Amino acid sequence: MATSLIVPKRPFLTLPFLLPSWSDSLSLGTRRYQSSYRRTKQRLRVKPDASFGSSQQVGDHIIHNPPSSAPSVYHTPNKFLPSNDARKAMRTQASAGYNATELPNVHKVEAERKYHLNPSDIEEIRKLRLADPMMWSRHKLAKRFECSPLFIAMVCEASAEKKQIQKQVLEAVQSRWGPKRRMAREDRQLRRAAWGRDE
Amino acid sequence: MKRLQLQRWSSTVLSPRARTSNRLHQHLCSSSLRHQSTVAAVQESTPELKYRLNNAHKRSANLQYPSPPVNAALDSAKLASLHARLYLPSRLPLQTLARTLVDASADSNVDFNNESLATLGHDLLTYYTSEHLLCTYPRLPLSVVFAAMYAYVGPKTLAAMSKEWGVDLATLPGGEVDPGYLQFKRVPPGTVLDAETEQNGKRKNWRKTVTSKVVYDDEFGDPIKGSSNSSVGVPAELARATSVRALMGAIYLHAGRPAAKLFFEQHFLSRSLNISQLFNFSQPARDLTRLCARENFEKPVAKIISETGRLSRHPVFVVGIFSGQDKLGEGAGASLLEARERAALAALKGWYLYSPLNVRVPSSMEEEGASPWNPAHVDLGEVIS
Amino acid sequence: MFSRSVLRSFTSDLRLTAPSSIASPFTQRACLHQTALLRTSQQQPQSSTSTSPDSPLSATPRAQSSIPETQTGLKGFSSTQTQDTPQIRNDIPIEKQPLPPTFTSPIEVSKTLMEQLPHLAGQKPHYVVAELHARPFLLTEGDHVRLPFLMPKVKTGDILRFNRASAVGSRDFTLKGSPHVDERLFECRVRVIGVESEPLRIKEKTKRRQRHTKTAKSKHRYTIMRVMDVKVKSPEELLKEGAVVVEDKGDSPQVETRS
Amino acid sequence: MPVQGLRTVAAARNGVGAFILQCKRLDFNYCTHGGSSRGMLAFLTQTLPDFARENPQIEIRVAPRHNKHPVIKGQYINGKEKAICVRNMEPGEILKKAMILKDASGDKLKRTKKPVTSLNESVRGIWSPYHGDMRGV
Repeated sequence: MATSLIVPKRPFLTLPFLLPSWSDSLSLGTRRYQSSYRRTKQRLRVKPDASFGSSQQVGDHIIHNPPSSAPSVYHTPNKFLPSNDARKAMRTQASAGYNATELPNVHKVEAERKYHLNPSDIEEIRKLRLADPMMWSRHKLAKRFECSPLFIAMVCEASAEKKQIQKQVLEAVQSRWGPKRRMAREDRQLRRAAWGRDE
Repeated sequence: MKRLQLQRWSSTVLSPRARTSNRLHQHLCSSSLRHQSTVAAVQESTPELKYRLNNAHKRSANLQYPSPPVNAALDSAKLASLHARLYLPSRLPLQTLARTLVDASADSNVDFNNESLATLGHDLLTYYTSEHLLCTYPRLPLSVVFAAMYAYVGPKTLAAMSKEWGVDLATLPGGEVDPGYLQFKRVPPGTVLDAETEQNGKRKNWRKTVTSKVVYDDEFGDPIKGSSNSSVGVPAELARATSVRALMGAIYLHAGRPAAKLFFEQHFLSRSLNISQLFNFSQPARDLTRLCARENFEKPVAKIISETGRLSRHPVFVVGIFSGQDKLGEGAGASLLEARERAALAALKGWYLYSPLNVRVPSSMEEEGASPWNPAHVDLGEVIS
Repeated sequence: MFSRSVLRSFTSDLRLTAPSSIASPFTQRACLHQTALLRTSQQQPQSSTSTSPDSPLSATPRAQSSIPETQTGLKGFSSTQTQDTPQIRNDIPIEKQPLPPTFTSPIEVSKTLMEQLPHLAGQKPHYVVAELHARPFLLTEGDHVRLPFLMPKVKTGDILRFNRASAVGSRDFTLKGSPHVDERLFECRVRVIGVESEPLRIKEKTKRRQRHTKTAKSKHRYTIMRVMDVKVKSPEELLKEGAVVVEDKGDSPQVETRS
Repeated sequence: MPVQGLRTVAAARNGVGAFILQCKRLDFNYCTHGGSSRGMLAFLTQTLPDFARENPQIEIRVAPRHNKHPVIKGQYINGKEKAICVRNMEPGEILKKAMILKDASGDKLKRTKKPVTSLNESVRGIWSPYHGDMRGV
């Protein structure tokens, strides 16, 4: 996994919050309680980034120090810049520190698309689906014609009776939900809608 | 292009006392009058008393008018202070400022209400806003342009602005009211305001596309309402918005285009709006695939950049969307699906929120000594799926 | 920590944009205030401010009518303003003193800085770490600033220009000065929008074996400001203003690229 | 519909473009009879005309209020009112009080610790442990 590959660039000794603080252990004998305030303060005392310290250079100078934060949507990706934009030429050397080809995919690699079905097959799919909707479900049709269930849905539509039956089944299942499950499901839908607004 | 003689027109607005020559002097007179009427009240001298008595007579005589007479504007301390507070151009006389504060529901006479000025101001406002939006963010989808227009010059914003200017509402319009108050007829309590939308419900069904909104609807993407029945009254928000629009029109009429544009930039464009929060995507991943296909980029692929706690209760996945070697967007989420959706959304926003360097708007060419015009970036349009 | 440069820019602004933008009531006001300022400014001001009550009109020309004769009055006004130039004092630390104007020669920009500047200027938005009495304030456009003190000799509506900054930056790039960035490389204007005070603080002072309790009251007043713009000048603007490009002095690499 | 617009209202930033003085109106109340109004009466006749001329943005009202101490009241754009009692004060002191009311924003007095408040999102973003300063080994 990617996490195992990623380590902080700084050596451990420069990260003081990872080390046990010596002053704490020394004061243990004399003091009864460790002050939690002091402890947290000491742990949080992280040195500022080296680029923000005083540098030896004389005169005004510009440094390139990209922040450790999620990218902003106002900074158009290089690929999306039109060709006549001056920024496109400027941003050539920017590298992200990882190689895009080496990163793992979110989904498993999709099967190669075959495009092997011809109109007569599609006619048959439609016929089968209409003839016996209970027997020929999307998955079964997909298995038989070696395509994806999505393709079946694109090609044909279930009959009205089948839709009615499916609706009743869903209602029967939902009627057995308690308040907790119902609320959890509703919350999930609300969260899902919030993704689109980027909240 | 030939210059329009605004000066000549603006005098017609002030029909009773058309004095184009020295408005500044007029302005000074009005302010000094105000000082007399307020400060000198201490001394209680006889001419002062006479003056006040005269005033009282005038007030009762004014009762016959539906809105304050034109002369009353010069005596109003409220109006003079509003004029100074907004740093309005001194060419804009107090009488016109008073007229911008009279709604059509208070005075149905078009010579005395702000309806005509508001029409002009509304066109100016929407023109300046839309040219700003289209030049700054040339790839913005139309529905977001509508939303941004609404945020900049929508009635809610204008009403808020009028409140921030310190314009007070008159309880009831009338000739005896101080012209510094916004005069309009209030809606009686219990009136249903959205009665029209129910009637329009049928029409909405067959018009769903954004393109039809461009043709048929107003600049905020709302269906155009018929002329509202002003005898019933208007809500305060609408009356405030109309008066702000009328003020914009009045500035254009009296002080000219540069002043109007400056007023727009200082009061409207200076407000803060985060355009990236106006988007609401339903299927960002699909849109992004369409976009990449349209622009001949490689197919976008979602890849995990980093993750933590996959088997724990609170996992975090950081997923990037790559097209070839280039990263288009990045998102973090508690599930791979969520992270991927957010990454696709970030990539789409990155596309839509492109802003060219050194933005110039077409109306900047109207300034004197403007540098030659460079064509603005024009985009193909939004992704339709 | 403001400079006279603001006046220079004001006047240049005014000369460029022909509408002189000030109606006579305002000049009158300006003159009134000006006398008040001169009366009180016998002692050299620590932070030299450009106090001009009509500067909301002049820095960004207001929607005012153009009346040509006010131009002369304005010039006179600005010339009287430039009389009090800040001077270096020995009893105050140097970083708390106003910067003397350093405009005897045109700004010298190193070659690498000139090359890097489009990167910084092309990436919006910008922030500036402005220093005021040796205290850093991280500002972006439109921020509301409540200074921890009451700034003397400023009036509500004045525009000040912060000219001492330790860093000006965008998301990926930072322009650092040593210790301060040259004020001609950036613009940061703030407007004074008022004075606020804190709620009354009452501190009870007690002494041992005494029944009397002394109450100390304090109610400080603070100046409120609004940042009008934070802008990094682009190389073209700098060259137009007469910048001179010089070779680099140091041999150290100018770009500290972190992976 | 692929993308929809969400409607909001752009937030005001007084002072960025135009600046609007928050003090809308100043009411000066005095008593012709009482001794505590002596300074106020002098202020009204001598200083107030100049004050009003310097601040045309403020509507000024002068009204007698018999058998009471003199008061200055400031009305603000946010609808609040601030009042300062100016009994037995000299005209100079009263002018200072009037200036306090003029410069105030009308908000309730609050104790704040941070000097800068911002509507903008952070320029360099919020720090995240998953970004930056990392590299593959």
